Amino acid sequence: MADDLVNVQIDGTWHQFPKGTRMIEACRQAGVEVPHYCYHPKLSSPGNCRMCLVEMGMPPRPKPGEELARDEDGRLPIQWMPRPVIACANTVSENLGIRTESALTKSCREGVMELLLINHPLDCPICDQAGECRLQEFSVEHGTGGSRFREDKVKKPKNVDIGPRVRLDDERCIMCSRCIRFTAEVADDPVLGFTERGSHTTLAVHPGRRLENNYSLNTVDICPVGALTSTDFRFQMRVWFLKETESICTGCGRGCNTEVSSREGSILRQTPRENNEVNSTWMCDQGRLDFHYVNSEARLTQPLLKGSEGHRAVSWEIAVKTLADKLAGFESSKIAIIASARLTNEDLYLVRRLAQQLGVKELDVIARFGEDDGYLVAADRNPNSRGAVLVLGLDSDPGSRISGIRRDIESGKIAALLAIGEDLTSPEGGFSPALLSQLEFLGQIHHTANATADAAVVVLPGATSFEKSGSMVNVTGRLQRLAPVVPLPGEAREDWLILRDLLQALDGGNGAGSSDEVFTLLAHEVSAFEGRTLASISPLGEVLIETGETVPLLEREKGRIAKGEIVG
Amino acid sequence: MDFIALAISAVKIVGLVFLVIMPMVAYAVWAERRVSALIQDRVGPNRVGFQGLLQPVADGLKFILKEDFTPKNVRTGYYWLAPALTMVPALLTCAVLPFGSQLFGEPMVIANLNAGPLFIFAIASLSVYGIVLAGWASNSKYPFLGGVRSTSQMISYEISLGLSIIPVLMILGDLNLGRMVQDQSVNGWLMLPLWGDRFSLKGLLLLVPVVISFVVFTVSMFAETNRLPFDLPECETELVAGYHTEYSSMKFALFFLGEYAAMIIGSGLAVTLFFGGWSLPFGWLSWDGKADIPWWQGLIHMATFFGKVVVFILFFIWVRWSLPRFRFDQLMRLGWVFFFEIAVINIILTAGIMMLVK
Amino acid sequence: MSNVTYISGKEPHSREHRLIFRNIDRKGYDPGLKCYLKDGGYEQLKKAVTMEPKAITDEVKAAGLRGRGGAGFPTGLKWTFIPPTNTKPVYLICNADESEPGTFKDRYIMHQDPHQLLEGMAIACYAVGAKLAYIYVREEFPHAARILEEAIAEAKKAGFLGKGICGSTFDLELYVHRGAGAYICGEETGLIESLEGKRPYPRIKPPFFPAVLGLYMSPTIVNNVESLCHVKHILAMGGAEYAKLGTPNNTGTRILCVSGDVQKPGYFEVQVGKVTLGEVIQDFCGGLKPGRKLQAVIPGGSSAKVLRADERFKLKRGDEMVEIGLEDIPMDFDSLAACGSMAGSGGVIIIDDSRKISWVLNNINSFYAHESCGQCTPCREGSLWMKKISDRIVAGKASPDDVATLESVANNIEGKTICAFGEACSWPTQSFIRKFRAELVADTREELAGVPVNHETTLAAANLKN
Amino acid sequence: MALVVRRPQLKWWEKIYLPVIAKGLVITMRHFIRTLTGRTKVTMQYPEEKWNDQLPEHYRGAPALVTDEQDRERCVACQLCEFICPPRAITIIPEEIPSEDKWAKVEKRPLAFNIDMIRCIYCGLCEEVCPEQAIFLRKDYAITGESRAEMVHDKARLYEVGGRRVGLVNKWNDLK
Repeated sequence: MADDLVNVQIDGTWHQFPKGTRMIEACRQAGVEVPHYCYHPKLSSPGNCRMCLVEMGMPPRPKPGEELARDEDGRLPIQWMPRPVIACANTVSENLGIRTESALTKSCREGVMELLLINHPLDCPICDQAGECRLQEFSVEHGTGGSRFREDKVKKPKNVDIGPRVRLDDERCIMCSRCIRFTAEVADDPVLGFTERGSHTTLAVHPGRRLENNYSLNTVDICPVGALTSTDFRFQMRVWFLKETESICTGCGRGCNTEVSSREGSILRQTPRENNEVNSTWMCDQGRLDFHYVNSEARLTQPLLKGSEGHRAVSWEIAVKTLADKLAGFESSKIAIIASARLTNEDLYLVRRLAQQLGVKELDVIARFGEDDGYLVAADRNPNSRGAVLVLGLDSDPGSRISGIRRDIESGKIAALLAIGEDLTSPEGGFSPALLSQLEFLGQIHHTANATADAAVVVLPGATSFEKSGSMVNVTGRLQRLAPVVPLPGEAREDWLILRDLLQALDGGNGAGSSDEVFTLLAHEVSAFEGRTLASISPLGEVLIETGETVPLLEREKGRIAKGEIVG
Repeated sequence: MDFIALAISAVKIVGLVFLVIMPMVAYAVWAERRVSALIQDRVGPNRVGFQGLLQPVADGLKFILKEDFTPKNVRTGYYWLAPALTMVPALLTCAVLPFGSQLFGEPMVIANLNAGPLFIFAIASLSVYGIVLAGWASNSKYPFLGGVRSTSQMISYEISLGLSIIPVLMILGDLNLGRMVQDQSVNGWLMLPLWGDRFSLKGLLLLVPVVISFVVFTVSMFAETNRLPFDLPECETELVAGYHTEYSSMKFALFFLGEYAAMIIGSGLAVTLFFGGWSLPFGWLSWDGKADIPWWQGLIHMATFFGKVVVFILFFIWVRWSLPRFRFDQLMRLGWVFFFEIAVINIILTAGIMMLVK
Repeated sequence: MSNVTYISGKEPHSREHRLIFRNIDRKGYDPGLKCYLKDGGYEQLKKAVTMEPKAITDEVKAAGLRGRGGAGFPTGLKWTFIPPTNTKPVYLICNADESEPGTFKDRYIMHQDPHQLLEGMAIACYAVGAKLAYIYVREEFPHAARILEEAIAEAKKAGFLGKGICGSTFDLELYVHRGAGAYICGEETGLIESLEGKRPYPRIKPPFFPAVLGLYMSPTIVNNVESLCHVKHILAMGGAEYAKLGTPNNTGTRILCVSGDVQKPGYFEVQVGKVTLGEVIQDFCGGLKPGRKLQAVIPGGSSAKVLRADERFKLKRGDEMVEIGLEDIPMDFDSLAACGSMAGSGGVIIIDDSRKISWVLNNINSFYAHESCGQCTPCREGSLWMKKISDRIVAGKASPDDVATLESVANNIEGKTICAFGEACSWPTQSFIRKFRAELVADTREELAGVPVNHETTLAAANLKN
Repeated sequence: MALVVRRPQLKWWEKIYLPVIAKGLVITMRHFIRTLTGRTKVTMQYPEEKWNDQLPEHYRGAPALVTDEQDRERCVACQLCEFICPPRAITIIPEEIPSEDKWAKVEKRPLAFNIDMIRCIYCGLCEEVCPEQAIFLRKDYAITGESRAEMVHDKARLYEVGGRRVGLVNKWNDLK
């Protein structure tokens, strides 16, 4: 391995890097940030922004017969090249020198910054990118501060509708072509391109096409300026007010790592977080925008009890007590519990304990399947099916007992049903309101009002995945953490807390005090989780079980890294 | 006593207390604020009514409407009693003050006692109970300290106060305040004996002890009424608000009223003893108490009395906004080491003059 | 040679040495194959296919042929850059995107003597092992494209192209590709991108050296029309013999395209370095217009640095340095480079004292602002900025500060771009300002210093005064 | 080293204090008379009299929004003032300007712009930070209301107070 390492001098200090490392990455690893716009490790390097120009030097070519003198460390002298080179596309070689702070480098950066800014509208007060804009940042770090540009700026189209979720402002575009490369290389939907030339170069969608693939919002993430903005997040909030919480997406079994931005208790956007084992740096639009229901009007905020005049709000004590009493009043063989594979492992563990306590055999989750899109969206649309199988100890595929439960309700074999985190009347659930009305007792724990709740005697308001802490297992068997982003509305509670109280009401024992404690109990009982704690799960998750599944997008990315097209 | 006499007394009481003393208290407060403002180059309350003359009404309304709460750990009974105990003695003392000569044949005094000054001192010294009680019942350290200070201060200065007027009594030879005024009306005032009998060598010689007497009396009066520079029982820099820290609303107002009422009575006493009460100077419209006088003359006498009182009150205010507060030890020292001795010596001096000079 | 007669009025100058242009404006000559064969055409191809490819490359190397497109890179050396381990197909592209202002030689070859080019290309393809070659013709030459296509069809019919050329096993398919009209397509990687059907964005080097990763990521040789024609003549004369033409290291003949303020502008094929700039102006072009004085010369196409008429240059003659004037500069690659300019594409532009320097500079800047491809930042933004500043200088709305700004913008472009366009557009500005600063400053107005010029800032300034 | 404070050695007539007391009384009496006769200038009779005429150009009164000479809202809801505001008195909800609007090119404006005048400390940082010269501290300094809600100035109120401001940058000139 050591043979593959080369010695590189960066700003006077010698480092070792594997041969073939890009200079920009070498500098990054050495703790020196080289400013750049067009370069993105997951995309090809066209080297067109010219921001990463650095001074480079190599040992001089010896004249025939001449031997270059080495210093005491065995290094050859470095002859600095008069012209700067781009750090993003050039790779390091033995005895290479890089200067990122030299006068030449500085003048290059100043010059490029000035040129980038002359035709860029300085409408930062309006632009949504302000605060996370590379142009702003580098202008402060590397710019001159003043402008010598006294001419009129080039006018280009503004507020262009290029797709349902992305808006384009051409005047702000600095032609880094990241979005073009993303749509062509990663999303395989090359609809973006440049038209016109010179200063009038304009980003545009191909005539008759629109940027509407399911990964279009990633272009917004990678756009270093405010040219591409999300229609959904546009003008909602300045980014410096946002509080970022690291969590995972629960839209499907992939469990893409996310960063959820919120302000004062409401979620405003969700962006992907880099995890090269799960989602690279990308995320699908569908999952990304799937948070609006959290602020919905239909959220359940109080425990409800059905009386003769419909549901009325009651205290938690009464609601939990009623639910416990009702369930305890049935023979265990007449009770069924339908949990959800959208619940966390901790929730599911307490469901398992509840089933044990009540002696319930009819226990299952509702399965959801769609199509694997060949990128990130997994066929399994439940975020925690793997976890459900492991934690609930299901002996068959998740969802396979649901039709049996339906039949048993019809025949009257099952008289009481507790639905946790699922609307049974949903297409995937397949229970009709008429069928539910045949039950003697129906209880529900869910975060949003639904038809099942209408039929339920006891309705307990639970939490969405943005409001609870816990863990989930994705389709590739990776254990990942969920973090609470916003506080719960009204009196709603985290599901594990509701289930704990219910268990306590049934067995009178002491329950766990936090989801961490629930996880510890789970780790004692379920072998796959043994020796782990909730707090010890790395922010990027860790492999829990081997499922043999791969992520198509990551496989392609690995291929491109191997070919040297991208850095990865 | 027959019914008519009783009714007349009642009219006098009500008239004096509610038509004169109370409004005077109210306007003393207004004057206090206006004068202090003028002294300090400000304007003072001028917003409610013409020149702010309705300010006292607004203040009173405010006091009545304010929440009247009783702190949790006070001795409720005493706590409630204390304000009344400061208010009542102050008002009681006005019973013996001759606030006029005669009106429609009726002497303008509520109770024409033959031991007027003694009665006043006896009653006035009761007001210390209100303050002590307030300080103690509040169950709070600052009021308590204020109460303790007040007690020692008032007891101390009562001595010099009492002793200071003995020369006056010796000169006038009477304890009936009404007759003391009549005497001054005819023979010249004690402080300014510029006409009549007292305008003689003996009278002028006696002026020396009388002036000393007046100074000691006035200073002691300041101390007795807890006014600056002797307001140590309620000095806000040390004790928040002293004995009435825990009081609010009308109860606080009663302390306030009591203080100002005491000030008015004190002024009245000083006027009566040293400046001829209701009498005009130079024997104008003098009255020896024998024959009846026309009603207009009585009214002029009454106006004269209250005019003098007002001047005194203004003097009180003037002093308050001019002088800094004493330290407590200085206060006690002044009372015991100087005024007490001065008053005693003054008595001897008076006696000597009276004995030696014919 | 004596049997060659030219259209009257188009006779070559006595000091010309016509190789490539032998048939241009020749009386009775047409672009057809028959005419070409009559004149000894395709003989060299017939000879070449019997030779070892390496032998041809060696001949070209021995001839010391330098590329006539602009950079002057040795052609033979370029051919050897194809990796010996290469397994991918090799392509040869004829760069017929002649778009440098001041240059007009390739169009004559294509219009009047297309078979000469085809023969040269076929020999070159044989030498580098290419079985597929393209002629990239610029959009503005529709006739050339048509003539070349007809010629290819004729040659193919006659067996000079296609399968088994001249009875050998050498196969060659030749296609004409028409560009869409962009200066940047003359840049070899831009040309390759364009040929691939993309926007002609020049590629970054490294790693995209055409000889390694060229067209379709395969080794590709890109040569100028004139360079390829020379191959035929090198083979005919033999490399060593060819090298005797011209001066050492600047061998052969080259075509000078003289334009501008001379009596008789036109093309002249001369031995490289055998004539001086003064001779070109005085002898070949009949001198300046009456009563005019020479002001400046751009010796190698618009992107070459300008030379001032009264400038003095230091040149190496033998072993000693001599100081010479503009008139005495020999028209060869090395001498012009030593004088701080370049031989470029051979387009000599003569500027007399009737021209305002600011107007000349603005003209050049306008061209480059229009032609910048817009890929990389410095040239995209800088070229238009330079144009806008020089616009103002011409319009008399600039201040002396603007000249300094203009220079620093050019400095910010030079050497910082992906392709040579950065230099092409910054060199004229840099050299004009360096050599004609006084003239440029004379067109500016001192009182305009700091006065905003655009509409928005004017408005802002007006408000500021309120 | 302890510092010895030298106490003044008072004469006997100084010790009885009466002369100084009298002196003090004279001083206060002089003030009293001077004020009473109007020779001393007293406090302004607020609110009958106000400062408006005497206020300096840079006075920091109530913050308000201004429109430009074409009655466009200058504010583009950049929320910098909300960010900088030390007592967090400012709340802005941005919105997109509908495409049919005359000023659609500006793209963004405040849907709601509230300044809680109970919180406002008149520091002027909002004016300082505003990149659009949309918020200015006006001369209004008597901001009163009968309820807390009334003390929250909404957008309409802010424009009413601010009015129209002609000219672009009065902010950085010498006076302001």
